Amino acid sequence: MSARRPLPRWADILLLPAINLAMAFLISGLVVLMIGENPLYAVQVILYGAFGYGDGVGYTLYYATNFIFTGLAFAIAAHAGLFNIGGNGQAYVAGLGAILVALALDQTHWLITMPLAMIAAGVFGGIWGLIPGYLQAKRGSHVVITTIMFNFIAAALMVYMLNRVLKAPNTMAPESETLDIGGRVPQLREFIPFFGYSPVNLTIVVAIAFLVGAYILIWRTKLGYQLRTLGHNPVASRYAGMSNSKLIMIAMTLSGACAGMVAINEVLGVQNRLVLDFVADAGFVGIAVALIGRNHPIGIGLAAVLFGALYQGGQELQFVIPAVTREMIEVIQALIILFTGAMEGLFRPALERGFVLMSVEQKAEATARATVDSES
Amino acid sequence: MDIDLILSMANATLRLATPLLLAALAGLYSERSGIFDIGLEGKMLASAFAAATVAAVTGNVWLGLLVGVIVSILTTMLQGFASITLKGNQMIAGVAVTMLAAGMTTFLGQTWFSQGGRTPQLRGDSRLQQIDLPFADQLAGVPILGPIYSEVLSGHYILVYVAFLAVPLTAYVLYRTRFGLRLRAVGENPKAVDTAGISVTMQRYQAIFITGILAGLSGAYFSIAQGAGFGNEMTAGKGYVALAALIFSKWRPVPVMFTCLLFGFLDALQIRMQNVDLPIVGQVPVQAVQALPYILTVVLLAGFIGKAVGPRAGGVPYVKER
Amino acid sequence: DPAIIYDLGGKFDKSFNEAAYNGAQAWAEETGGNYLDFELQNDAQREQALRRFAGQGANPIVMAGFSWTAALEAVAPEFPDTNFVVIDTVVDQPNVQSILFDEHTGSFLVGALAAMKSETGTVAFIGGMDVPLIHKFYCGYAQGANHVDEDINVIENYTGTTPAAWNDPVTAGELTQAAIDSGADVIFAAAGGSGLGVLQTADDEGVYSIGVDSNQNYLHPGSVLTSMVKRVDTAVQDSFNNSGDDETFEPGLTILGLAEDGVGYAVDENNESEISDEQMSELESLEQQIIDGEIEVHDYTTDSSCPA
Amino acid sequence: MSADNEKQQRPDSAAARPGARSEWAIELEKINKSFGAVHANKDIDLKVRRGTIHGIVGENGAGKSTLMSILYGFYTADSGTIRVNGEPHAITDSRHALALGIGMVHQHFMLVDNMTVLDNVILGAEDSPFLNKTLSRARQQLIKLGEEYSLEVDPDALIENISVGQQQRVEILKALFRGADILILDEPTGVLTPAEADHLFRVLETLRAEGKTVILITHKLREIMAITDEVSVMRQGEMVETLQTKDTNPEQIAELMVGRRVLLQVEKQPATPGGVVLEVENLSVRDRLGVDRVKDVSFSVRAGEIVGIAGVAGNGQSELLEAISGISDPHSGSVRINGQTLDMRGDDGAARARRAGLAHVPEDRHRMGLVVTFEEWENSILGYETYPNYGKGAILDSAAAQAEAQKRIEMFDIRPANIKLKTANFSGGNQQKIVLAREMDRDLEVLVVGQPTRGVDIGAIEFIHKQIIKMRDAGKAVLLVSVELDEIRSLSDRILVMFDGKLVGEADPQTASERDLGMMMAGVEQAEAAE
Ligand SMILES: Nc1ncnc2c1ncn2[C@@H]1O[C@H](COP(=O)(O)OP(=O)(O)OP(=O)(O)O)[C@@H](O)[C@H]1O
Ligand SMILES: Nc1ncnc2c1ncn2[C@@H]1O[C@H](COP(=O)(O)OP(=O)(O)OP(=O)(O)O)[C@@H](O)[C@H]1O
Ligand SMILES: [Mg+2]
Ligand SMILES: [Mg+2]
Repeated sequence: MSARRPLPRWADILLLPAINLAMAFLISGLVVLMIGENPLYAVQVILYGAFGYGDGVGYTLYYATNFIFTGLAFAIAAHAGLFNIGGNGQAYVAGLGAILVALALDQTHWLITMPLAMIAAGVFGGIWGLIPGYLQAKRGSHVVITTIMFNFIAAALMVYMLNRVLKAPNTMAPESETLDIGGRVPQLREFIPFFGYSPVNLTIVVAIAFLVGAYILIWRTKLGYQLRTLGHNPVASRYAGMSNSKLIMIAMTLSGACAGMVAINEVLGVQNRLVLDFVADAGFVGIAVALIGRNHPIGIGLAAVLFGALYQGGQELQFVIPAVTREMIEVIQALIILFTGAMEGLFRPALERGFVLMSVEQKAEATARATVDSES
Repeated sequence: MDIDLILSMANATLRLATPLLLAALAGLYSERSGIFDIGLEGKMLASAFAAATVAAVTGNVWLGLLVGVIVSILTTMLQGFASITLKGNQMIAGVAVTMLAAGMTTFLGQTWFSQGGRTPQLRGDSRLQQIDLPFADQLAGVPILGPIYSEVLSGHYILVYVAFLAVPLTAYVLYRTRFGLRLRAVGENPKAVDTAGISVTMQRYQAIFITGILAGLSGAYFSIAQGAGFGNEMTAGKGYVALAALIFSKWRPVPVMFTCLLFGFLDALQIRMQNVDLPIVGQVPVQAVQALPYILTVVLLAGFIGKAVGPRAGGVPYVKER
Repeated sequence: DPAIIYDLGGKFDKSFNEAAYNGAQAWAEETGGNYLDFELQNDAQREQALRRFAGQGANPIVMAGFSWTAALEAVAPEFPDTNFVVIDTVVDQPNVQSILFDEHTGSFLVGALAAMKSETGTVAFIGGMDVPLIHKFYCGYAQGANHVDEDINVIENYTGTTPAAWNDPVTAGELTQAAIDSGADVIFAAAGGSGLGVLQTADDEGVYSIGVDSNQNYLHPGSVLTSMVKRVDTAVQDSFNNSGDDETFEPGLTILGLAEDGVGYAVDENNESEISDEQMSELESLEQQIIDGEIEVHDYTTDSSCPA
Repeated sequence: MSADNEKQQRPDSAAARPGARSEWAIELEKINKSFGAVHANKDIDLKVRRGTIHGIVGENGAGKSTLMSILYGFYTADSGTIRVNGEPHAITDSRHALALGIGMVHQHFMLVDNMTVLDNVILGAEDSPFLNKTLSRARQQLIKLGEEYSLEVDPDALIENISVGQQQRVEILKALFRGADILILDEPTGVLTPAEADHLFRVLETLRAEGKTVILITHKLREIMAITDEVSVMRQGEMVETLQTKDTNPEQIAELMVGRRVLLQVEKQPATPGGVVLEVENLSVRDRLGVDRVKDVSFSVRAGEIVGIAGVAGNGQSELLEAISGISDPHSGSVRINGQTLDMRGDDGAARARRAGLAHVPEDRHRMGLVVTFEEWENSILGYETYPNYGKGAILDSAAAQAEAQKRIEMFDIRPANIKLKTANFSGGNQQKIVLAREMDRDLEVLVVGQPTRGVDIGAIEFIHKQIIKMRDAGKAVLLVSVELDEIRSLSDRILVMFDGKLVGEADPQTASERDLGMMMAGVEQAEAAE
């Protein structure tokens, strides 16, 4: 009897990903072996580096902050059936908005600067998402192309801005003036010494708020309902009287604005100035984060921490085992995406059969007991 | 606008269009069969690295090319296994394969050659040579056509000619052969293919096999033809531009060629417009010039191409039983 | 032990990071000592890496790259007993030595040589990205070329605007091809890893190229006219030797120019045949005039403008 | 002639031997099939006599399509045995079934819309790697088959450009082209006009006369009685009974299917129309290709009457519906509800139409009326999600929505009664009920209904018809579009006939004969007028 039952929820959500993760680390182990180092030790170092001490945890969370924003950005668009791979560009351009406001207000107080900078970043990032959205909605231009193009355009724009417009005079580096204290988002370490010197800052609170907000938006609001309808069946949404073109534009704007928050974490939170390529591909990682998190805020939160841990743990690994290079870290990350994301089905059939067998046996036992009881 | 500049532009256009064309055609086979492929970049990197490595070690460029293609095929098959057999998410598969290739190439390169992931520079027979078409010199004298033939068409790497021959070939395969018929069908309505007694899985694997070959050629072009040796991430995002070209041309072979030529031309233009005094506007910031190809692409797309609707079954794994 | 931290380009960027690495290696071979090093993945790791090495008691800690200012200003005061050496930017702290190079004068000389060798009256410059430091190279190069031949045409190109710009030999090659098509017969590459594409294409097309940072003459003997060497390697090596010990450590600003052999043009068996004796002597006299201050080479980064 | 030898035979040769060994073309024993938790087929036994037309009936979700898909090798059974012409076979895939001479016309056509008829026919049956030869051969054979069975279609037309009737011909030709001598048709007439249906039956009779075997799944007992020799009844995944058609009657079959007595003909009081509610004036609709689909159509519907629009599929009814309900911009003309003109600009006209009191049950529930990946309760607010009953502000009050959905599930007897179930897992009839419940259960002015009973079982049909009449009696204006002529005739108080985008005539359901209507629908009326 080849009949298979779907897995119990807990197995689907916890067991399967766990197995896949283990698998990914196993393969990564081989890579580590190649350079004659001990894989188990490597894993140990990664885990320690990511969660073992205050600074490590802080860095893990700092990276996770970025990935939450870019992951959510991708997910929001995805729920509306749009594949926004422009997260990099949207976050990058948002940096412009953030720095302009922050530079203007850095003599005031962060309580004034931060919210306004968030709005500015949201607007700049949002516009960078809205344009592709508009072109999709009214001209049918495929967002995948337009967002790819807008990533390149953003890069060019920012190089120009940083070299010709915003560049601070007394430095060779193409970067803006440094923000005064009033333009900086407070570091968590100021309240929680545990975090040592790590750059994790109040932006992470915003990120968590965004996770909750996104959940509410997508599953608890009427707009969210409409976006999901468009995403699942654009003909039905049109029949229902939703304006597909408007929804497309709204989704892309929200998505871009969300990605834009990376700028708050980096510019106001960590660098305290605008530097070249500060996004460092967080937008790209966000795609993986969202896909592995199945576009659900909880999943995205967890995936973001996972990737944050890999970044920080990987860095630890480089220090402890100098033979390990940053490319190996990249390989390990890729393997994790592969196994937990693309190949998540690898062990499903086996598991399902396992569960069927179990249940069958249990039934058998049960009936056996039952009959025994009845006899006695 | 003098004749030399025109010839030089035409030349550059062909050179720059070639890797895009090969990659876009690669994507065409995959996506026409219903497998979205944002892993082109990864395959190209893998092949570029493998080709350069083998060429450097054996000193035989053809062996390099072969191995490059094989490695690209293997990479494609890994991606295919995830998205066809395991019915995994095709986008994640693409992203993963790309990251894997980016990391692996540099890592292995560093372990083997310890030049920061670069392979040794290729010289002589370890690198493809530009080939002159027959009678290039004799015909050079002929007015107009002469220069075009001898200066523009002649004297390119073999892969350039392969790429442009692949276009009519692909068109023929797609519209005139059994394989092509089934390929188009399986990307539109796999159920119809299945009920017609054809294995959807096999059909898709065959398609991405070709994808592997073409992506491999495209990648090798970077490291053993246009360039001389592999450098980290040397495909510099061309895989994504190729994907854009594919969508731009609505997944049709001949338009793909023209789109890639257009992109190549825009890039060649950009290169020649940097820090040049333009009529009216004068000197524009170099960054504006560098962004020009991308801006023009968007404008053209929005202005003239309109809505691109991909293969209907694209992106979704084929599952019979819910 | 001494420690070196490379910038985002990575240890093997065929540019100044690699030069720094070579310096460290040379030191290790010379003294048999060993050193710590680290490759950054992102800007957030700058302070992290500094603290880590300082915490481990590494001394001195050398870092290459113009982006270190903020991180070092934050960390240096925390470790008053550690000596820091930063290359390509200035950090004003008691325990920091800042090393700058006169890229413009070195570039001036290779520009002059380029003009001497050029038959077409057109030479080219291909930079990685349009950033101030690279402009400094360009500006010196252009001045040198103009000095020799005032109506020479200098083509100025940049590879790209993304980090890939430093690792894109193919595009760099195309830029070179374009420059050659529009008449350039000497091309100066200041583009990190992309520069390889410039040297390669120049060789393929049988024109001269000029390498940068480390001596790249050996890459294409006879085609690479010379290399504008920037002795980051010796700077690192010296720092490793001296800066660890407060006796020999020289905090404050150090400028390495022609006089100090901090910058210059490389001549070796690979290219000596290409440079005639009179050209050689003319170069040497130019060099002397610059050192003596008779020739004033403008530094782009002082006012973000270029006379040439 | 041994079994394996038989397997090696090309289908044509299998076809070439009529009246061979066993009297049974198909014998199924103890077939079981489960989809996850759904047990779609339970120990099914079925014997189909060679050279007969064998009907299969059953409620939506009874397992008919599943059983046939197993026979056709699309699904593989969890257990059970299949005999074809007396020989046991483990049919692993459709290729195998085809090789055994089994062809199937699926409930949802298996055609590639953007390819030509010819391409679709040869797909999978190409006889060389290069198409030219195959194509020319297939073209001749297609024309030959077309004449032989009067199934003419333009071989070079794109599937997306031909009517569903034509598409079905293509499906049948596909089977014949592959030399099928056992032909399965799954609800073939669901989308056909009576005329097309009668034509189809003549084709099936010819096939039977040639000794071919036909298995026909349908919800229309009239068809069962008309042409089948035997009929098998399924209910909830089980085979209830197989009867000789001549010894049974529709009432008996219906009762076997549903498990209770069913009213097969609608009963309603004469209408008591009130004032005009819906007015359509000089409405013209132009599609994206610039072709006029609806040409200057004007009519009105009064409160408390059902106006039926009859017509052969593809004569503009769909476009008319979409324009009236605000889904697409009409090219010219206007639609008024209670005198208020609908604003149809933008791509959200449907919302304004709804607010004006127009409820719309679309022709195609899968494509348009539902988001099948949503849970049932989510679909029961589609189009009304912004209404205050589901929360005043931006927040969606899912509790309220779910309570309402629960109420409707009981009111409309939707099964399974589980508002959290994925809509795709409801059977056709129940999905239709979900849409009806959503659109009817509110205070509305006009109800616009397209193909309300397409692909729906008789139990549900009875229910749906009752509901529509209830709406009328509640004083609503009802506009009914259907290709089912007897549905139109039994429900409507007035019939308008549509042909080639124009309204070509009006008829009184009491007096007008099926024949006159058929004439009008074929545009004959016009032809005469023209002379
Ligand atoms: N691919 C599938 N995956 C999961 N469940 C399915 C699938 N196909 C059918 N089912 C379920 O199996 C049962 C039988 O479906 P089937 O289509 O055979 O019914 P049917 O008799 O053809 O109904 P209808 O008259 O509406 O066509 C239904 O409950 C249906 O929801
Ligand atoms: N069913 C749909 N699915 C996806 N996108 C759609 C759909 N309908 C419309 N759109 C998007 O909205 C854009 C404009 O809508 P469309 O032109 O189809 O209707 P419209 O009524 O003409 O809209 P408008 O009048 O505002 O221009 C289309 O180009 C398309 O991108
Ligand atoms: Mg069915
Ligand atoms: Mg409209």
